[in-house]
Amino acid sequence: MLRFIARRLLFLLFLLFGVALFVFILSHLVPSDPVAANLSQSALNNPEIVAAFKEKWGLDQSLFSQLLLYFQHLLTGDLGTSIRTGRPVFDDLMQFFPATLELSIVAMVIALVLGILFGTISAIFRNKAIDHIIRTVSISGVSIPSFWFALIMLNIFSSVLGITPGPGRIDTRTTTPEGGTGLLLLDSFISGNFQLFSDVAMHLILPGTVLGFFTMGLIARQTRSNLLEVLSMDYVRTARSKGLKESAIIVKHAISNAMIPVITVAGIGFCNLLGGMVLVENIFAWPGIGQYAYLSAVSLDFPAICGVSLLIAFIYVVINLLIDILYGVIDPRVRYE
Amino acid sequence: MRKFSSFISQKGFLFKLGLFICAFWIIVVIFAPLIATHSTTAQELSIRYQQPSFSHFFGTDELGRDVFSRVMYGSRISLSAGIITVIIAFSFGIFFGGIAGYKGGKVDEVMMRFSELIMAFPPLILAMVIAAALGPSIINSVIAMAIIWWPNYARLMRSLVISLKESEYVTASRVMGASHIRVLFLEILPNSFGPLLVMATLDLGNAILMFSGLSFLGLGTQPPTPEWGSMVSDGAKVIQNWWVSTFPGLAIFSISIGANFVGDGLRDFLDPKLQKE
Amino acid sequence: MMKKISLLSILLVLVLSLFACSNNGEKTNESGGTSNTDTIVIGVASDWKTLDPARAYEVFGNLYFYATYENLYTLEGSELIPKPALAKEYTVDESGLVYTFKLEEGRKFSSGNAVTAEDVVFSFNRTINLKDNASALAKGVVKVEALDDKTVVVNLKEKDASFLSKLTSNAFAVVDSKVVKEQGGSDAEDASTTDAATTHLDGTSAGSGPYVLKKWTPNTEMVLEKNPYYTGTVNASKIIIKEIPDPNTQIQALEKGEIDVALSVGPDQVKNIKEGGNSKVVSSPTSTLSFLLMNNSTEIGKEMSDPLVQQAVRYALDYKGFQQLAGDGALLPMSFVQDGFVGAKSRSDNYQNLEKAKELMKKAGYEKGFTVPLTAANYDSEGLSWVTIAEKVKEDLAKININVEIQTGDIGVVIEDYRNGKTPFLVMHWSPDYYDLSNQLAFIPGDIVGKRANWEPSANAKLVSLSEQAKVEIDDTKRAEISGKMQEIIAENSPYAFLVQHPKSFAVGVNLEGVTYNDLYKLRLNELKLSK
Amino acid sequence: MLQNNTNSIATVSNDTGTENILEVSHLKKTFHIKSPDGKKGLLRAVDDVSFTIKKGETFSLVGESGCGKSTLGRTLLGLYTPDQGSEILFNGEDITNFSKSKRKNFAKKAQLIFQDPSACLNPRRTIKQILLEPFKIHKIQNGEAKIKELMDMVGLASRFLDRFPHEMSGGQKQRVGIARALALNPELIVCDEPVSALDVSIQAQVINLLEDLQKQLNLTYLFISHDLSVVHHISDRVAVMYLGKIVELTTRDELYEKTQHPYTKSLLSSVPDISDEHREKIILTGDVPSPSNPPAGCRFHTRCPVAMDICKTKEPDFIQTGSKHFASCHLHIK
Amino acid sequence: MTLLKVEDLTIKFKSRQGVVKAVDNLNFELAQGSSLGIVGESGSGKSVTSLTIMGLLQNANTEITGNIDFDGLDLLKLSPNEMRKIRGNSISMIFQEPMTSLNPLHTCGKQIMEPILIHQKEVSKQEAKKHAIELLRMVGIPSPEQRFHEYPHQMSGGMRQRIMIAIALACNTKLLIADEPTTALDVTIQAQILDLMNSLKKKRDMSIIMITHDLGVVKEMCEKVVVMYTGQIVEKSPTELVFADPLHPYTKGLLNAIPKISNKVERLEAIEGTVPDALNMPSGCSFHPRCKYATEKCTLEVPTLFQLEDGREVKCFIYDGSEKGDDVNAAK
Repeated sequence: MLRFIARRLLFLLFLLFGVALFVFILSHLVPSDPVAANLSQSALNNPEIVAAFKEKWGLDQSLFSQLLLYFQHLLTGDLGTSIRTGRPVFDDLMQFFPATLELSIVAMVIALVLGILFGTISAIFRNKAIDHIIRTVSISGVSIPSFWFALIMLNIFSSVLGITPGPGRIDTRTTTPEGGTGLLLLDSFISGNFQLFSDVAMHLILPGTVLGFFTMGLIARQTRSNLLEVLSMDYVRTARSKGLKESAIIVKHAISNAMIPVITVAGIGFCNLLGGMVLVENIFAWPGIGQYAYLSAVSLDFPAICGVSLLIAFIYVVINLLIDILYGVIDPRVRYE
Repeated sequence: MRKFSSFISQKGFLFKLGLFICAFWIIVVIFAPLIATHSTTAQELSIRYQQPSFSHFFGTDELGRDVFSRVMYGSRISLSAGIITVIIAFSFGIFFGGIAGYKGGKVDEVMMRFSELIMAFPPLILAMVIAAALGPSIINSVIAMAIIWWPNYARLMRSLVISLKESEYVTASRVMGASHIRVLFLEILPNSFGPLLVMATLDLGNAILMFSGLSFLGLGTQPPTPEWGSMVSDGAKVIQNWWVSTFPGLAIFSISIGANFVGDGLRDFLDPKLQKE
Repeated sequence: MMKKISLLSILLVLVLSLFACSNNGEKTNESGGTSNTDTIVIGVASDWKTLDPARAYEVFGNLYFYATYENLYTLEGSELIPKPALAKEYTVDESGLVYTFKLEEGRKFSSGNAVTAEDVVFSFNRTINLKDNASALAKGVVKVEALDDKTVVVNLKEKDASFLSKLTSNAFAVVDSKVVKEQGGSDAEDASTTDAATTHLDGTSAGSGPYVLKKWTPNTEMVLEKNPYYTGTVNASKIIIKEIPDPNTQIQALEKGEIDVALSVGPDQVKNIKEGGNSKVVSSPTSTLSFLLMNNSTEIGKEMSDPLVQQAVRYALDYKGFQQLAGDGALLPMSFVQDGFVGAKSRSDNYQNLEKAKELMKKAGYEKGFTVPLTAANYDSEGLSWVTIAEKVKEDLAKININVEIQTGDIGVVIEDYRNGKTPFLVMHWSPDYYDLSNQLAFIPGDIVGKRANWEPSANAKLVSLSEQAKVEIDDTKRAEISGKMQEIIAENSPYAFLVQHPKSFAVGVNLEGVTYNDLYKLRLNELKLSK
Repeated sequence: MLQNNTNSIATVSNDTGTENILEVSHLKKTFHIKSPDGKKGLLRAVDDVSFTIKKGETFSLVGESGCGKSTLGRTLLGLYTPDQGSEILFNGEDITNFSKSKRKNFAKKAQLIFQDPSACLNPRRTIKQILLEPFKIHKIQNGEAKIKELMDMVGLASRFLDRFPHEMSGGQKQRVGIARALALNPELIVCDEPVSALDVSIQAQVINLLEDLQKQLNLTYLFISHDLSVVHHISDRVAVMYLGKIVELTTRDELYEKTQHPYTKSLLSSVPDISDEHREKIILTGDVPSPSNPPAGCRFHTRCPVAMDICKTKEPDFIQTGSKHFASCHLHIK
Repeated sequence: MTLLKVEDLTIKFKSRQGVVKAVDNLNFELAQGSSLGIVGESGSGKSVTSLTIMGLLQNANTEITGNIDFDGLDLLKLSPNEMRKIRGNSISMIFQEPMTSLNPLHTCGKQIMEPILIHQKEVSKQEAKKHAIELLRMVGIPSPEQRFHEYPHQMSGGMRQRIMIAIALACNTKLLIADEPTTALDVTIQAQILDLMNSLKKKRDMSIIMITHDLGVVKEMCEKVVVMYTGQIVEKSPTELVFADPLHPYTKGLLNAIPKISNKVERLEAIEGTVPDALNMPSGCSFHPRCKYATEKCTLEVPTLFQLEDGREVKCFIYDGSEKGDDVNAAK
């Protein structure tokens, strides 16, 4: 087990190095100069200001030494400073990431609960009307453009029907509490502020559903096909020959076996959720990593892009590690000694 | 009600529906000039933001252009971008994955680590960076998406090659003295086509979605080219004029769901385990 | 596995029950919110990068700085003429280079410290020496001294008719020098490397304005509370500024009563605000001017560098159309001087003339037309997208056989080529740093914008000499005359086509009073008031 | 140990008169295996095996699953590269260091018949395409005519040519497999469990076909099977394998009548036979140990009913125990 | 005492290509404590029969007629819920593939306890565990307390088949159906399993239906044999007689086609041709295209199952005593 984790961590290092290098090369291929992008018109006319700016950001050095410098800083855990926001990238990430994480987790819970439920019903009633309806819904999930879906849902549920609150993480007339984990649901729960807890939960429901819809589709689809496969397995026949009820067969024997590939899909889905925030955070005024990534990407803010990419690559590896460990928990055949 | 449920529970209904949707859009792509009622670019500021009516089926947009005609013509851009992306990713992926799977060992290890590196990137952000770096255009978006997409094919191809290269008919071919190239291209490739095709079909929907996403963010096509994603983006600013974003959004949704229905149906058809009654 | 499933179902129940209970919670919350007339919530899509007045230059900067800091001179209402603020009065010597300011008595910073001449000197020097964006405005200042506690003397390098205008910007906001020094601030020559107060200023304000910054989370929210030492009017004791990037979402939130001001919205969005609802539209002119730049260098601009083509473009454009797109209140200035500036003139009503344009094209030898790339950033001027402008330009120029190919890009990427004078043809806007004709002189050949169009001073010596006069002429009537002459020349012969002067349209709750829009600082937050 | 074995090679192949088509000495094949957590291990599928096959005979390899018999057969055909020090002489030439062209040529002389007739035929090809493949690979003209001949030879009507494998029964598919193996006129055919996937009534047809073809074409068979009855019927000589090693090698009759190795004895007694003869059953206890971690000493000692102390520590040599009889068991070492 | 009596059992599958008779008019009975072998090649309907007795063959496209009388109950008339209470309780089944027949995610012990906990509600978990360990010991698994907590993948094929037997015997099994229980196992392991089954049968006085294609296994295990071909019984007789004096040409052919260690023949006598396609059955006797003795009558008429004097039954015109018409009793 330790050996296994050690190997994964080694791979993580390689991965992070690769990601950083890739982003660095990419962002320096671009014919754009952060100087022009970040100084005002009048400031640009002042060589003194330009020189001071270049010196501050190390832009007066050669590309290679910029790269070296960047990696040196990376090794000490310094992700550099964002050119666009002028703040340390690490601080930026710490500020924006919890919002995204919280939303992703809620979306994931919604996706898992509904996806597994739908997939199971669909497999049990294979080729019945309910199966077709569920499949249509789950395929809609993976086919609907999230940005469009978000727009429409926000308009319908918030504006027209007024069921859900509007944009943001909390009621606009209150302010985000300081400190804690930044996961407001958790923080408010711990501090016992249930008014805030329900406010936060209400604000999470709509974006969580919109985001989770895609992953829900993936999971439902995967659950259905796995369950169908598992139900044709010999050990399900064995279970039947023991006299188990059909429902007990599904719950005790089929679902757990069908879940193994679903876990992988769920893991990929979670990573996609984090990366796919870009399209909907804007609409829900969600102060998360997606917005940050988008603004960094279009303004070619190299340290910030790299920071976001490293963070997501890191999570990718961690999620994969968790998935592997979860495999071990569920499936005794892949326990790592 | 019973009739309805028996009708839709007929085997492969969703597959047929998917085929129908795809066929519909292909017809639209081909006959767009005949279907479109107006020019896609002609502006008429006096009729900005007109509601859908008989003269403008889907209403008009910010510059008084006919949304219906733009949606119809938009199918050309979206479909071709999606298809080209998938073709590039598909070709490169099976080439890469084929070699990795067939060679095995260190070569495989290195190649797969590389593909994992690409996969560890958040796809949309990577596409955004690439598209932003290369400058927004259809071709650059397609390149960006293909860069993100190929590892999926490579990994699938690799796993197929690994399982097929141990299959008995491949062994038979090798016993007969067939070269590696012959084995890879004539024995393994044709037999791995099924799952790859399913993946490609399902991916077509995804590619169209992502392309429209990039366009939505202003990284896809250049205006005034009618493209669905950027049309949704235009309409998103004025959601009260719902028709501007709703129709192109529905178009993306329908083509994507069509491709997914077809892909799902194909998978069911090709997967003997799911075929079993 | 059973356990996991039951765990999931418990979670599901939890989520569902939240739905139920939080509905109740919301109601009480809402009633609590509306009754609280002390708090005003503003929805914006700001561009704040820093809240250090000596560094910031962002569009929304002064919305914050006017709420938390004060300057020697300030703007009031929707007018652009400097009025005394911290300064009681000023005198200028005969050379026009030495300004002496007398400070008001009894002004205090939010820390309780009195505002002194020392603070002014420190603030000005800090701005100059930080060598950041804001420093550009202080370029002409040679020396700042405190004669006594309440007297400040500023020495300029050369005569500057716009100096008072410049003083109204955040570059000259007066900071609490004691607090800033305590936090590592410096006004020394080497401040650009030694100053460390920005982090502090990003979290707390150190000014004498009506509010104190309680909290700023970039891209999320800002919280302002009343400055107890401020003696003027402060209606709302608390201001919350929420970042809502999508304009449409802002409108929705406003209509639901979740926010009181939807500031970052455009003409098309406010048009859809329901009449008789709980929100109303506010429109006001701005000094933002959008224009087309046609590069004068034959190498870069190709066909566009031909003065005949440039004039043809000016004749071909449908200005009325742009006016319509820009929304109610849009103006069509004759050329580079906006309405509200000294000597500003309007474009004649029937300026567009396709026949003339075609003739010019023929004369230039391009009867059959040509293809030219038009660069447009994904950016907007007061809610009108540059890309939309480009699409309209494309349509208009097609009528004189110029085939425009639009190329979009991020503003940061586009602006670089623009600033280096490398774009043949592009959509840009001009939003003045301070409200004086001098700021507009950037369009003169050889000046900032002129250079970007590769418009050499030699190209129009008359314009250059007129501009020299405009810079130093303090007499308003004479200045207006010079301004008019320059406008006429540029309207007929320049590498620019000025399109439209944008209005600002935004929406506020019906019960919000005291809404006066000013191009520099947008809104005076302390004047906003919620009626019952 | 090595000397001993060299010695036994000489004796194994001392049978003069007919020519040896295949001489195998010290053949080893090790696989590198990897557990899911990345731990590496070695699996000695074939561990130091030596034997010879004479022209025209049927030499059988018998053993339970996992004993390495299939690996051995496939290594002989060059499908796996044997470990260093292994020697496989085919008509006197060492195939382990063949060049590319020689290897291709070798393919014409040695062929393989598979266990699963459904798996060994490419499902996307017609029978015609499948049978034409060898001719295409070796660029031999006139393939179409030869196919007809082959179909005749294996007793299939030519109407089957346009069918796909899934449209045929197991027996018919196996005939196609045999036809394909015969296409290039091989000298040696490795039959890897050719009848175990077939129904009983079809099994006999295929066995008869194989025997007929052998006579007709003067083929040499290496017959790999776990079915002792079939092996008994078809073989001239038999080698019994256990965990990667040959434990007993002799002529068919000697093996069944004068069984020496306790493993062979128990194997023979375990076969449920339909003849009336009443035999005493030796039921072995326990399972076959894992080939990646074989027991020390004699590999069979964990299950051997007559194991002695020496068996646990010392591996018995593979020695000649009779005129045509070889075994590796401490009971037979004098 | 008769435990199981199958009467006129016919099973039809409906598919798009047509209706297939998987089992055609099947009749046999089984006394308590005795064993019956059902022998046939693939497609002969033997597995379908066993699944039907277990009540595991129910779907919309299957039509089952006839009676299956088990211990006084007509199994085909029971509701699914009633059938469930019998399944795994008084009738159990073991399958061909021990590698895939166990749930890979549950410990062996848990899988053995499962039928006990379903069918014997009064038994506590603790007792069930004790009983399961007892069962493990009974099927000859060493150190059962430890093996109880192990997973199927940690065991060999033979061990897993023992676990399957333990599961099958967990309750009061009266009838054990074994569907090719040793086909996937090596000979030495096969011998162990057959030995175990024989001893358990004696110990628990239960009946066994052994379904196999291997005549050798039948010879060792069964008292009576039913030989099936294309869904029909072609011969039914006590085991010794089948091997000593097979009646039906198909049985004869099968016995001759198998190589025997004890008497070496030069050439095997194969049954020519292939099993006919279920959708395209030959007219008359379904075996006639492959039969050496076939006459014209065989191509036209379907023979019935003739009962011989010694109680054997065979489905072939050779034994119908053509001179004496349909007088079955007088045959031979």
